[in-house]
Amino acid sequence: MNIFALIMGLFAAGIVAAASERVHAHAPRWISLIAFVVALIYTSSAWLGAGSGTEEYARQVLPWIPQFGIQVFLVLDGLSLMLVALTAFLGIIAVVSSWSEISERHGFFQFNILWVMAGVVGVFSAFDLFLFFFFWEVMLIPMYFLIAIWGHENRSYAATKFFLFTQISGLLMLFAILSLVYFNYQATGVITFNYFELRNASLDPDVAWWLMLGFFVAFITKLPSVPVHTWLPDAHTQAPTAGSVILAGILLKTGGYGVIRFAVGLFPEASQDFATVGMLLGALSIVYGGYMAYSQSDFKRLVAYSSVAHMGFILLGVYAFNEIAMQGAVVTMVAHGFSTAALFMMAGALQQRLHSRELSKMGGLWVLAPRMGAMTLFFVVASVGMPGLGNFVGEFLALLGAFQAHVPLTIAATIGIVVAAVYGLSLMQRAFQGVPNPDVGEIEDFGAREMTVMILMMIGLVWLGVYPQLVLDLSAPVITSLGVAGL
Amino acid sequence: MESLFYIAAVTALASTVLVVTGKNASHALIYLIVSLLSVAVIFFLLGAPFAAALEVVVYAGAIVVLFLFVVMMLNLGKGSVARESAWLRPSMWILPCLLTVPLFLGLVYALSGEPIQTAGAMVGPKTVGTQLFGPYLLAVELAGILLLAALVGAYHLGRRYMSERREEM
Amino acid sequence: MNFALSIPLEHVFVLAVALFCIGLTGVLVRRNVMFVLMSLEVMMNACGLAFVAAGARWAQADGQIMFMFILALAAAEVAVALGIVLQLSRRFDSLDVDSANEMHS
Amino acid sequence: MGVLWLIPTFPLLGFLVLFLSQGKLPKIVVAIVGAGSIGLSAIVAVVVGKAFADAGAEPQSQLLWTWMRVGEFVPEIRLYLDGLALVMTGVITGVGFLIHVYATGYMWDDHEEPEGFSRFFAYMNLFVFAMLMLVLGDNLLVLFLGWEGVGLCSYLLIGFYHRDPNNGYAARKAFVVTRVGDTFMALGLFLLFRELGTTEIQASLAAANIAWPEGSTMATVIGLLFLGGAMGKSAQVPLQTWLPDAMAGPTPVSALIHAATMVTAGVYLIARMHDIYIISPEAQFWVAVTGLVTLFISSFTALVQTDIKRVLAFSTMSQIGYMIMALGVGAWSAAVFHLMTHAFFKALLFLASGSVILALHHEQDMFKMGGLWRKLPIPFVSMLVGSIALAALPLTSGFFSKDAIMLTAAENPAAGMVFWGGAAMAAFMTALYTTRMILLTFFGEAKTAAHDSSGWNMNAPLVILCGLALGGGWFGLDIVSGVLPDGGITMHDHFSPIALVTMAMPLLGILTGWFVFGSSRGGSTQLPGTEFAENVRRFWYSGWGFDWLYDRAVVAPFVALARMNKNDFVDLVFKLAASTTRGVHHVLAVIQNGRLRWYAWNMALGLVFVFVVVMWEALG
Repeated sequence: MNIFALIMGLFAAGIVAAASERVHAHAPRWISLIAFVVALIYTSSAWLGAGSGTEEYARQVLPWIPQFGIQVFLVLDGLSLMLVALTAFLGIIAVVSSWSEISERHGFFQFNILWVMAGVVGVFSAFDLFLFFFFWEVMLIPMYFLIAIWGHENRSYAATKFFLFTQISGLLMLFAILSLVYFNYQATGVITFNYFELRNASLDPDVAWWLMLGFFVAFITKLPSVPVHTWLPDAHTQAPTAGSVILAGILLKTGGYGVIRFAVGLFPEASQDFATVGMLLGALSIVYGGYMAYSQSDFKRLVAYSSVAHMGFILLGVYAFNEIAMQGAVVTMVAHGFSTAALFMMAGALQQRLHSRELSKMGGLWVLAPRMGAMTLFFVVASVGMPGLGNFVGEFLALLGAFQAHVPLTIAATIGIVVAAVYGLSLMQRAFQGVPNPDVGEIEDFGAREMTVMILMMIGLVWLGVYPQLVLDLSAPVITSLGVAGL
Repeated sequence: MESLFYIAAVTALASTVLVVTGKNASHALIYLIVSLLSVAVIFFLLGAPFAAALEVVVYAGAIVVLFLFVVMMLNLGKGSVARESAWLRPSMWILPCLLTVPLFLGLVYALSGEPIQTAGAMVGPKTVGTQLFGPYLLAVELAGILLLAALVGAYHLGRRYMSERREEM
Repeated sequence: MNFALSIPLEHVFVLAVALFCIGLTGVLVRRNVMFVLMSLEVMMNACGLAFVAAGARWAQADGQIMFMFILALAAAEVAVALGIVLQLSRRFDSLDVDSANEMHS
Repeated sequence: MGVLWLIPTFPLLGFLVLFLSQGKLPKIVVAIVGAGSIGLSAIVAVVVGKAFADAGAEPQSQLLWTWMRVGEFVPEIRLYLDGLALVMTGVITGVGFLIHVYATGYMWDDHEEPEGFSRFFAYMNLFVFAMLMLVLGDNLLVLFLGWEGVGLCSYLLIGFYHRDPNNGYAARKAFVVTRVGDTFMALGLFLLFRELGTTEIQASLAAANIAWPEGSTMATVIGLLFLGGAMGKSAQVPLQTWLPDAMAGPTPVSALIHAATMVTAGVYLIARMHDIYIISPEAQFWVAVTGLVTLFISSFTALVQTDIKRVLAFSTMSQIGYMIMALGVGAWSAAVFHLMTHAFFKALLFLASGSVILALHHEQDMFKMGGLWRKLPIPFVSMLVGSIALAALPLTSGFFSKDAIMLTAAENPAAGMVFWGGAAMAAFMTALYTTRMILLTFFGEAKTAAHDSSGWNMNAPLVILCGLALGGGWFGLDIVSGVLPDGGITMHDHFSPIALVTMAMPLLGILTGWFVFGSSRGGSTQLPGTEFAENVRRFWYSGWGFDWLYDRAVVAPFVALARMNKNDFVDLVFKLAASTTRGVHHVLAVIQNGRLRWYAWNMALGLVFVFVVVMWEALG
């Protein structure tokens, strides 16, 4: 599989989509849709083409800046492949979810979506730290535009906040990357940004600890974890539907991916020392995110805070340092991609119909739009962690593994699933149940287009919930290679 | 002969004060010429005849005349004197003087030390010229570029002014 | 023929500093741009005087050379500045240095 | 044996059909699919049960697929059938089928939710599926899947009439309170896995017997955590408060979920994990205490309720209290036996009350009923039969099971007389409130006009359940003897003094009831009308103040805290950084004002400053 071509293809599709607006206003979204479908098929074919137990599905090395040991070094291992496939899938969802929402500058909109996704694919497959940082920034700027141009009433505030948080934390990571390269250069006399070589760099433990912290802060800001989560509710609330879907479904996962791949992968010992703090932040995110979600009255903000809670499971799972918990973190990433993307799509659909995200202006919508109600119910239930659906597998594994590592924190995190029930059901109640709000007139229920994507995501979640083995098999070699102890 | 220096110095100071405090631009320019000429005398007395000549020719001759041209073009008449009086309230002098007087005193204090006499030797145009086109050649070139840039800039600014004037007429 | 006198260097410097400070006061006080420019000329001239005096102390040409550069600078400055003055009076019908201020603080 | 998987599959298919058709099927098709799927399951259950009995009651299992494989954590989706599971399956599919049939009549012309017929049966089928997974799963994780699944369906069905926010509140309360219990259970699961390395039920019990000596702390902790799970699901003190509110759901739901099946899941769990409690008598003792406290408290509460369904709800709590206490005192088989008989008579009571409620156009207040026995003969007889079984009059099904429990409790070495005394007191109360309910509902003056519109599909289940409630006690339940440690119902001497007192309690209760409530023919709720009695009545009516306590101790602080922090105080830190920057900007913007002389002045000032510093250095 040619990853470079995939990334460049998405970039190129973005440019073509932007240009095609001159031909027809609706041409960009079709181009974008086709691009993501092709990307999904291409990625899946690589998956299906490889035998089971494959550790690397593709590897590509192209020269870039040889003086500084910088290469275009792209690798798809199981974890990357899974996330790249998820990216392509959610790309489709994002395009469909804003099918009729965007009324101006269609071309540039799809351009941004495609470029974000290209950047994300790059992030998931780059094994050269410089290249990784490059893609990290590439995905940031189109996202900024998505929020700042097509966002809602308070968009520039939200976009700037998003940008600053990510940028400042990215700066920390850049600093950590450069220091790592420098220290490696001092030790070996070779300048390299190669992941595998830097992994073997012998570092002073103190230095490694600080460098790990640089990566850690960058990734938990993206994840996000308490206490650096506050950009997320604003960004989600203000972003257009496609933006929220991408943000929740994919961009947050880059944080989780980064923690696994870089914070833990590059500095296993330092991360071990740091494990309790990581788990603490995870548990804190779970409880605090859930609690904040309950206090919101804005549909999107509520879901955004619930994302914080779900991302806490990732942190908890990764820093429990055992296979079960880490697999839980990985499954949570995928399942959360489905469930939260669907909820944001729902929020977008409601906003399009009601011109509001306030839950107080909803109520009794089930009567008016039973299909929307049923879909929301399904995804709320998924997000509450119902067994048989993907989120449960992830959260259960994370907690089960975490319990082996740290009992009190796991108990605290388990309380989070009670809180999840509180906010999830309260969302359902306030939006869809109760007396129909008299201010809401007739609203259009979901049509075939929306139902198709919703059902796709439902199938995804059920599949993850009853037979997650495919995902587990994909990530197992990666987790083993991290040197995480089995149980 | 030394008294000549002090006379020139006092003249320079007095005329300069009149420049700064004056209300009529043309008069102020005349005082400025006086001041510059006094300084030229001092240059001469310090043994720098070439500098003195340049002071007279370029400063008093060219630059100040340029000022005069502008004053004439802007046609600053009686009204402008009245406006100056309005702009120049006595109280406005306080704050700047609070700054400049200490600066003056400080500088004087800093520069005073054991009394040193100037060499009293003449440094003629020839020496200056050899130096100028020897070690300082690069600086001369740079100064030339600066003047060229100023020329272009002044032309640009002035041309638009003139063309607009012409349209009005 | 030598007209050069031996003058206490200090006195020349005092004169230069005095001229400089008078010029500075002018710059700070005057609102009329013409006077501001004249004051600037005074200040530059004072600097030139200091250089020449210093050159005269050692009977070297360098002081005069520096004076010539200051001269060039003054000429350039005046040329451009007067062009601006013309524009200023044309656009704003005023010679007030602050008349072109569009900042709101 | 190969068809075991069909038992949960039919309800699942029924759910999928009803869910995917989005309510577009005609009602009759919905009814056939909804009830038929459970009927098919019941038939398969009978076939499987017959084969099971013929094969000598050997436990059998069927692997469907491996759920996931992560390191050593390899939970399988495996169905496991033994006597206990078979009894549960029989109750779920059998009673479930009857209730489904009844519901086709009850929900047919539902005026509150006319569009919801299909949705109702979809949820009901999903519930039966989940419940079957709960009892058939051979892995605690599969059990947990069912456990959460039934909780979800319970939530959905309590909130079925979703237009009324109160129902939504009741539904959420049920879900959240049981979730608290589920959290305990999940923690128990984590601990069990950590200690024993497996979550397979049979394997872990076997491992526990080897790994832990008697009285082991680990067994106690796990036992208590599972007890916490059971408390939530089975509405035991202190997690019982959701059950009365759960009556907001349609009556067949109350019959199926909140009487016959789901609420007994806790009993099933403890019975299933009995080895743990045998290892740890301490945990078992607390099980008994939980049951005793619940049955005692709720039987008093039931006495003063005015809503017929709430009476039955508290009665259910109290009867489950009996079961839990039975488990606690080691009457394992008796507990399961009571679970079964209770499913019969309580389902009967709920369905009969449902007929009454429907006939009175959704009137549930007993004080607005009265004199109905002539107009509603079948519900009346059903109610009567259910009541005598509930009150455990001799030779009814309830008698056999409850008697076995109480007599075993009396023999408990730790606190036998306390357990027996409390249970006997509650038995008295049970008879008392049952009498009150019958008298208020069916005798006295008619206060609301009744229209009996129930068809055969509502009456037939009542009749069948009448038969089961009366004769269910003769089943004897030998089938569980191989599973549970006490080897079946212990036979007691029915003529010992304690047994006679036990037997007399219900009769005494009925007589007292007749005396107290019969004289006024249901005219008064009051016990002797002093102020103290009124306070007691109010205290009992509120369910001994648990709701009041939780509202103030948990709900109100949480909500207040949530309101207070809506804008996320963490954000203040970042906002502070932003506002500081903005403040500095404003200050600096004042300096940059475009006034040339101001700039010049500052330059001069800087010059002086630098000069002063230089001088200072030079001189100093």
